[in-house]
Order: sequence, then C-alpha cells, then structure tokens
Amino acid sequence: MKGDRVMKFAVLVFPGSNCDIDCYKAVESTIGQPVDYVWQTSTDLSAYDAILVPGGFSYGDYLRCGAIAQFAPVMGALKQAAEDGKYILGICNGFQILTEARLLPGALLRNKALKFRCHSAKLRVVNNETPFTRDYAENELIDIPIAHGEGNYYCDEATLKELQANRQIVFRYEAGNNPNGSVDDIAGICNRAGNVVGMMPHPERAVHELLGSADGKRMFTSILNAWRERSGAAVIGG
Amino acid sequence: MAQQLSAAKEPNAEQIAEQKLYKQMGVTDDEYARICGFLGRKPNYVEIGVFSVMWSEHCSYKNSKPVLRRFPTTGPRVLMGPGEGAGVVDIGDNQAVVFKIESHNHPSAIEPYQGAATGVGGIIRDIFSMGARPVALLNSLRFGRLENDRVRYLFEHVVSGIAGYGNCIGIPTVAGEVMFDESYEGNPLVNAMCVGLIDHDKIQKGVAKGVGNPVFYVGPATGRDGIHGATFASEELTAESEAKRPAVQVGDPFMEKLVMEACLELIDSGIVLGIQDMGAAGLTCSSAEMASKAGNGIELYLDRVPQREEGMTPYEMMLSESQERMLYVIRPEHEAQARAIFDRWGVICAKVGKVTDDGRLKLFHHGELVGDMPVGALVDECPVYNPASQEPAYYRENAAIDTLRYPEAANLTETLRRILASPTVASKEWVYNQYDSMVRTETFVRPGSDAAVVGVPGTRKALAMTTDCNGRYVYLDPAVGGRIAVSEAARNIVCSGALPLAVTDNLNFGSPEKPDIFWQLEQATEGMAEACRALETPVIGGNVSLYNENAKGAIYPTPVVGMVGLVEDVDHITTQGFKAEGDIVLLLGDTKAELGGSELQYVLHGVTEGRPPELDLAVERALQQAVLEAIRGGLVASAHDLSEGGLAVALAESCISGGGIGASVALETELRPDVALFSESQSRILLSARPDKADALQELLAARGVPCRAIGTVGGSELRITVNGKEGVRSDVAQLEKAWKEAIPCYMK
Amino acid sequence: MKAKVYVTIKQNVLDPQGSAVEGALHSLGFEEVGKVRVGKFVELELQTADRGEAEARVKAMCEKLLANTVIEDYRYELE
Amino acid sequence: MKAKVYVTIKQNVLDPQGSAVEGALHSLGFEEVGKVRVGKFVELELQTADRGEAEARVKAMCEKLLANTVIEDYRYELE
Ligand SMILES: Nc1ncnc2c1ncn2[C@@H]1O[C@H](COP(=O)(O)OP(=O)(O)O)[C@@H](O)[C@H]1O
Ligand SMILES: [Mg+2]
Repeated sequence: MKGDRVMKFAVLVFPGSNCDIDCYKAVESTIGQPVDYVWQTSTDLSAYDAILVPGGFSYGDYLRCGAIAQFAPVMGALKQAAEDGKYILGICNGFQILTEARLLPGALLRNKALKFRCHSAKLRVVNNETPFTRDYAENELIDIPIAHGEGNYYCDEATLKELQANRQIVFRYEAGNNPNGSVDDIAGICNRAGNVVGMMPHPERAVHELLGSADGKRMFTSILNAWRERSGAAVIGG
Repeated sequence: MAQQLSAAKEPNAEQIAEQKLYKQMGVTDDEYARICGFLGRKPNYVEIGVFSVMWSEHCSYKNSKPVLRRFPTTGPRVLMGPGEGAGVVDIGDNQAVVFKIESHNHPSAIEPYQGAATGVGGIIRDIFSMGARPVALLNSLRFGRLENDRVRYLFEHVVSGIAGYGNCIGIPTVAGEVMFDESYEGNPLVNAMCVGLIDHDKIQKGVAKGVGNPVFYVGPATGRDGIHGATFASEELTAESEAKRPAVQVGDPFMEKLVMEACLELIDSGIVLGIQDMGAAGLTCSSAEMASKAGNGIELYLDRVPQREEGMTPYEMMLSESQERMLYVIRPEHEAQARAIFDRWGVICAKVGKVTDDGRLKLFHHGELVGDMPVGALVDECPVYNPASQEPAYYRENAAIDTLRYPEAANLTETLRRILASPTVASKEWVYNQYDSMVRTETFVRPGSDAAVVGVPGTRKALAMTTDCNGRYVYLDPAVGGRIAVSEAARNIVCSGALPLAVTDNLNFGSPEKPDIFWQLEQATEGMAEACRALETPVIGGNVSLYNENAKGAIYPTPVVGMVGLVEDVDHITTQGFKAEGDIVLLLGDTKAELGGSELQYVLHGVTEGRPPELDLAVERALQQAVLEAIRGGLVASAHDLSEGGLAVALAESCISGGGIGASVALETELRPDVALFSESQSRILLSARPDKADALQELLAARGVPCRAIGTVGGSELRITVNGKEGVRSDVAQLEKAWKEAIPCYMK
Repeated sequence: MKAKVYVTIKQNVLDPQGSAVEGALHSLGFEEVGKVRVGKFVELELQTADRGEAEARVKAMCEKLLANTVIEDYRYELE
Repeated sequence: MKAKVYVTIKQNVLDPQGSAVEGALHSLGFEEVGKVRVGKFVELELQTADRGEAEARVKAMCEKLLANTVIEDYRYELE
C-alpha cells in the first residue's frame, strides 16, 4: 500500500543557512514525516519527495542575497527535482536563491525602507489550489512572521501579467500593510507548474501557539496531503 | 635576544627606555620598571606592546579588581563563576545556561556600525568558546539626545550594526534597552549580551593543557585591524605610515557562523583540551591566559599565523584585533580529525604554537626568538591600584533638593502623552523590528514585554532574560541606583514567570582616576552586591568599561545588569499586556513621593536631581517571591513591573501591549495626583487577574505581607484614571499608542 | 591585468537605495541633486596578459555572478 | 552636470564581501582572479553649470554621506 510509505523531506544547508533547523523541526512537529539535512555539496536529491530551501544568509548574502548559493553543487539536483515535479519550497533566503537560480521569475530587491524588518505579518492566501496551500481557504487572512532586509519582490510588467494570469501569486501582504514595497503586494509566488513555491514570510516560525501563531502549520499539512493524494494514499484531516 | 629583520624600523629597547615610548602605550614609569624587573632587562618593542595590552585596564582590571571582589559569585546553581569566557549556571537535567555581557563603547563611538557589530561578534565567541550553543542576544544602549544629528547617526548605525551581525549569524536578538540622555553625548554605551545552552559535561576551559601539545589558530587571516593605537611620535606621516595605520575592525558574521559551527562540532567530538576566543588584544591575551591557567608556557611561531597583509611584524600580529579568531589546544594525534572539520566548513586552521613547561610566552619569527616573557607576570602581576575615592559635592547638594518644588502638572493626560513620547520611555519597536528576534523558533516572548522568554529545546523549560540600569538613579545615589538596577532586572524576570538565577554586569563608568568617579564605582558595586545577595542572584561574570567621558565630563555611572531566569514550565510564561475585558487590575507595593531622577522630572523640567527612589531589599524580595508564587499558581493574567514613568506609563503599556484594550482605574491617595501617577517608587508591580481568581490572588499577597490594592478593571478602548474621584487621565488607548510608537520613528525619518 | 566592473540597477527598476540617498542629500541641503542611483563597483585582478581573453572572462563573470541581469546592468573596464 | 562617485573600502580594512565574491569566482572556475574588492558606485545629477562649484559640492556629499571615511575612500568624476 502506498499509504504506508512516508513522505521524505530534505532541508538544504548552505554555509550561512540559519533557518535550516527551524524547517526541520517544523516538518517533524507538524506532520511527523522524516527529514534530512542535505549539505550543499550533495548532487543527488532523488530520495526526497519534497525539498525545503531554508532562510538565513547563505554565503553571508554577500554581493546579492542568494547569488552565490545558486552555484552550489546541490543546485543541479534541485533543478532536476523541480523538473521532476517534486515539491520545492523556498523560504526567505530560499526564495532569493530560487529566483537567482531562475527557478522562479523576478528578483528580490532591498526593502523600500532599506531596513531589515522582523515582525508578524498578515497574508492573504491568493491561490489555495497549489500543493502548498490547499488546506487554507481562498482569500483567508493568515498570520505568518517576516524577517528580511531584501524582500521587495520585483518583476517587469509582462512577467507580472503572466503571474496574475496563471494564478502564480500564492500569497499577498494584506492591502495597506506591504512591509517591503514589493510589486502587487506579492509575498509568495509559484512556478507555472505549481510545484515550486518561493515566499518571504516564514511559515516554519508559525507552527504552534507559543510562537504567536500556528497558521503556518497548514502549509506543511497541505504538502503532505497533496503528495498523498498524488500517490493515492489517504489524506489527513486539515 | 636576536635582532629581528622585518621590524628594522621599530624602536629598540634602548630607544623605548630613553624616549619613554612606553608611555604612549599607557604604561607608567613604575609599571615599566616593574616589567624590566620581571624580564631582567629592558623589553623590546613586541614585549612592551604585549605587556601594555595585558596590563591595560581592559585585560587586567587593575583599577576595578578591588571593587569586583564585593560581588557574591557563588551559589548552589553556579557551575562556573567569573574568570572564564562566561559564567555557567545549572538549570537541571544536566543542562546549564551560559551568559555574559560586554561593552564596545569606544569602537562604536568611532565607527558605530562596525563597532556595534564586532561587539556582538565578540560576545558570541565568548559563549561558544565555552562549548555552549548561543541561543539569544540582548543589547543595552545609551545615547545622547535624539535632537542631535551625530546622536541620530550613532543610534541608527549602532542598531543596524547589531542587527547586521546577529541576523546574519542566526541568533535571535530578543531583548535590551535604550535610554537617551545628554550625559551620553559623544560617548554612547553599546553593551551586548549573549546567552547560550550547554550540557554539563561539555563545558570547556581556556587552558593550554599538556606540555608538547600543538596550539592551533582558527579563523580568518590576521590583518592590521584595531592594533593598539600606539603610533610613534618619531614616525613621520608618510604614505607608508598611513598604509600601516591601524585599521578599524570590520566584522564578518558569515565567517563567525562558520567558525562557530566548526568549533562546536570540534568540541562535540570530545578532543579539545582547551579553547579560547581572541578578543581584546587578540593573540596576546588568548595565548598568555591559556598558558597561565594551565600553569604552562606557550611558544608561538608567528610566521605561521595566517596573514591578510604583507610584511606584518610580530608586534602587529600579537596586537591585532582581527575578528572571528579562536585558539585551541588538542593532542597531536587528533590533528587530522580537527582539520577535517575545519576543511568541511571552509575555515582556515593553522598550527601556530606549542605548549611548553617553562611558564614563558616565547615568540618566534622565522626561527628567531623575538619575544620572551614570563606568563605569570603578564597575567597576574599587573599592579593593582586602589584609586582615591571621594564623595562628590553634587551628591551632598542633591540631598537638600526638594523634588516637589515644581508646580503640580496641570494636565495629566497631556503629561502622560508627553512622557510616553519621551524617547527613553517610547516604544523601541523601531529598534527591535530590525532584529531577527524569532530565528531558532524558540522565542516565546519577543521584545516588548518586561523580559524576553526563550524555550529550552526539547523540554518544558524556558529562560527569561533582560538587561536593566537607570543611570540617572545611579548618578544621584550610586548605592541605591546599584540596588535598583539588580532589583529591577530581577523584577522583570519574575514578571515573566521565571525565577531569577544570576547576573552578568557591565560597569560603564568615567575615569577611575577621578576620585568622585571611583567613589561612584565603589558605591554602585556595593549596592549591586547587596541586592545580589538579597535576591540570591550571584554575579557570574561581567565586563568593566572605564574612561567613558565626553567634553563635559563623565557619563552617568551605568552599571548595566544582565539577568537570566528560569521558567520551570512554559505554562508559567506571563506577559505585560492586559488579557481580557473584566479582569481586575491590582497594584502591588507602596507609592511614595519619589520624583528624583524620574522621567517626569526630566521631561517636564529638564533636570535630574534630588535623591532617587528608595529600595528596601527585604520588601523587594517578598514582593518578587509572592508574585512568582502567584504566577506559578495560575492566578495571574498579566504582570508588568513599574519603572520609568511610574504607574501611569505601566498602565498605558499594559493596555497597548494588550492589543489596545482599555482600563478604568480609580486611585485613592494622599499624594499629589501627578506624583501618584508618575512617581518611580520601587518594588511595585501591576498585575491583572480574572475576576474569579482575584480574591485568591489578593489573599495570597496579603498572606505574604505584600501591599496590594485592586485599583480597577480592564475593558473598553480608553484608559481612564481617576485620582480621589477626580478625573486624572482619559484617553483612547489608540491615541496613547500613537504617541508612544511614533516618537522614535519621528526623530529617525 | 586589472578589471573594474560597474553594476547598476536598470533604469526602469526602482532603486530604493538611490531614492533614500537622494532624500538624505536633500535634507542635508544638497537640493540641487537628482536622479541618484546606487550601484556596485567591483575591482579585481586577473592573471592574464591577453586583453581579448580577459574581456571574455570578465563578461562571463558579470553574466554569471556579478550582476543579476533581471534587475541590473553592468559594464566593465580593463586596465 | 553628472557626477559619478566611487566608494571603496580602504586598503587595510577587511572586505568580507570582496573575499566572498573572490571565493565564489574561484569555485566557478575563474581561478585567475585575485584581490577582489567590492565598493559602491553612485551616479547623480547636479543642477549646476559651474564645474568648480559642482566639485566642491560633490566632495562635501562624499564626506558627509556617500562615504564613511573611517573605513572607506572615495573618488569622483564630473561629466
Ligand atoms: N535595544 C533593544 N533591543 C531589543 N529589545 C529592546 C531594546 N530596547 C528595548 N527593547 C525591548 O523593549 C521592551 C521595553 O523595554 P524597557 O522599556 O527597557 O523595559 P523595562 O522598563 O521593562 O526594562 C522590552 O521588551 C525590551 O526588551
Ligand atoms: Mg519592565
């Protein structure tokens, strides 16, 4: 039975990653699936069903956030995994790495106010039909913290139109509360196929009430449920 | 002694003696004579350089040792007191908390971003060099008035330097304090504290154990960073000397992250015999101290030190303060194992020396002996001074000042708004929103309550932490101010639901060579020591920063207290915000007519005068014990300690932190209404409790002899305070919040 | 051989740092200043004597790493 | 008038960004590269026709805001 098989998660680790442990703990505590840290020199991700690219300051974020990490050996395997339709979630620095590697369109500029900002943020679930958001209601307002200095999403007009047309905008900051000046209040996007998501806010920091919000938990249950459905197993309650 | 070639231009031993060049390094004639005695000859340039830093106040505590002896440093939970990189306190289950505070005042005054950043980097190294995993950062800051351009520049860049370093390395910055007063103009205070967790059996020491063992250098290459500012008058300012000028230290948090992970992995492997960070005076201090603690000697081969710049001399290498470097000792057979770890993290590691049995620090450069000094003399034989102490005139004069001599504040609502908008009291969101306070996902109480609370992974325990000190009180009466600093820190810890464990302190004072400043130092440490004894919070480490002076004189004496407490169960975590409509508001403790050093005095009349509030340690202790008991008993909905701005500010903050919920309060008092609202009497706490728990809570407090009065209820969207039936304060909480939140951003636009 | 690389934010992309610097210059009294753009300036040394080769290499470095061509333009000089 | 300002980290001062970029270039196969330093490049327009005045103003801007002279050097060009 497929239902007996567990979903395997990888958390990539680059020199300077620092939300790797948080992602690892979040997978364990929310859905109890097996997780491995995968060091950036690895060239094989075939054993994993989902890959998390965590936040932090890979390579010190020198030059541009994510610029140096895009050349790490593991990135080839990550691109392959993306093509194979595996679930890939880039959070914060992970989002920056995915855009630098062109797995997602656009780029992340410095916050409009030029300051690093860390606080709770209200997000709108714009597209709840991705494998990452299916356990949310459409347009639901959720509470997920941000912590970044360069989260100002930018893409050109044509790309933005495409994102809108293809429902690739997954999360928006609540209107009037855009913390970084990003285009169209974008907080997270996905690729055309919908299996690669990048977002600035940190769902792994909102997985139980002691942390101030548990709204991030359903991102992890969504991924598991999407995978189970795809592999024909029972879906867990949301 | 062989002549060294590379440093041919450096003055020789005779020139140093004749021209008294040692004086430019801060070495006195007497100290110089003493050094000659230890060496049995005149020191050469490297040697006098090494002695000058080892015998500086920063490394030797020559002016502060006697006062530091007053602190209680032991207790049932103290596993390691002052002496090592940081103190260690037991928290049960074979786990311990490690913490320390350190100042970077002077570097931050020159280059605020890098000064503050490297201050954070330095204190983190102190923690992981003990083998502990750093889990939280705090910072205590003092600046002049924000009206001043340079002050705003310093404030802006100090904060972003702290953020830049802590955020990048991935350690949450969870608490701190910022105060503004012209006393700190030109000499800001930047104190950084780090807290770490460790298992008992992993605790490391900075000792050079085992004669013959190799000594390794880890971290980025050494440059001419922050070298002892002693440049020579004889040296003309040529292009060459300009290039040799000591450079400001620049922090590289990414590098520190790699060094930290690699060192923790190395320590985990169990092969480390001794490890120490290179802090102030870099290679000099770390090697001499490690040798001294083991009763051994060390030989260093300086040409093997990784170098960033060409032509570096032994003097420059020994005195460089390049950041992110460590020194460790292992057995020779473990070398390959250690190397593999550093290679994987991409960190440079070089064998630069050897442990010897002769008790000497010997420096070799390309095979030549260029320095040879007894380790004992460097570390332990610096003369200890007992500077003259005298009660200053201002202290006596202040006794006579009647703090009620100003007319009563007419409009209490407006007064509250003004005090809330005073930068010292105003919301520090502008500061702490720049800090990643959540990384590691253990931050259960973020900045914005009395103390931050950080979980102990895998347990139901948590650590509460805070820094506190009101320099105005300490200035007005150092003994009382010292007592208040410790008590307030402990009160903040208790209000968060934790038992205060221990203290790390940072003594920021003016020049100890001035008798009235030394008097402040003596009095303040005495007051702190009394409080530490009464509250059973021993001092497990700290830092001394003297000579904090500007054109107008010394800063306010500012002995910052960093404290950590233990939350036994996360269910006990309590925050300052009001929780629910209908909850009963209780005021614990007595309010007296105490305006000396208060925010009211400063904001309304622009003065800091009189005597500060009194503090009775027995009363304080009873209050704290009773409140902790009540919190653990599940009787308390919110707790907030009363500090700057008194009762009115505490009420406003509890409303704002409660999400904008209001409160209705009626005070009966014999005091003048403005005094009742803004007096800063000590040993007071504001609690709220569910109506069904309020009686039990009051009974418990009464039984413990703690004065307690129900003064109102939570609810609505307004804060209303009547005094003896007459309206005092009435305002929408939103209005108060606006004044409080927008004050600092408004200056910083 | 020495190379100097200038990386600037594309004209149509908003440059938050440039706007902030412009605002700060205005408030410092430099009101005559406009169109401020802040970019990067990278200096490096190449162990090549061949100018043509150096040029190709530097261009490759820019395309691959030094600039993100989604948002940035670059130019370089060899000395 | 246009001004270009180049801000570089002083020779003796550590440039972690430069080292990181150098390391990245090496691992990308650009092994011939050394001494990488990363600085800032600021372009701005001045509403002045007077070259002498422009020069004085730009110098003042550098000293006050554009460069942190404790750790950075600057130079500028007017066009
Ligand atoms: N520099 C800072 N860094 C982080 N947090 C800060 C800083 N300054 C103030 N805070 C936070 O803001 C809140 C209020 O600070 P403060 O008024 O000093 O509290 P208290 O009077 O209770 O000591 C606290 O939670 C404190 O930790
Ligand atoms: Mg408090």
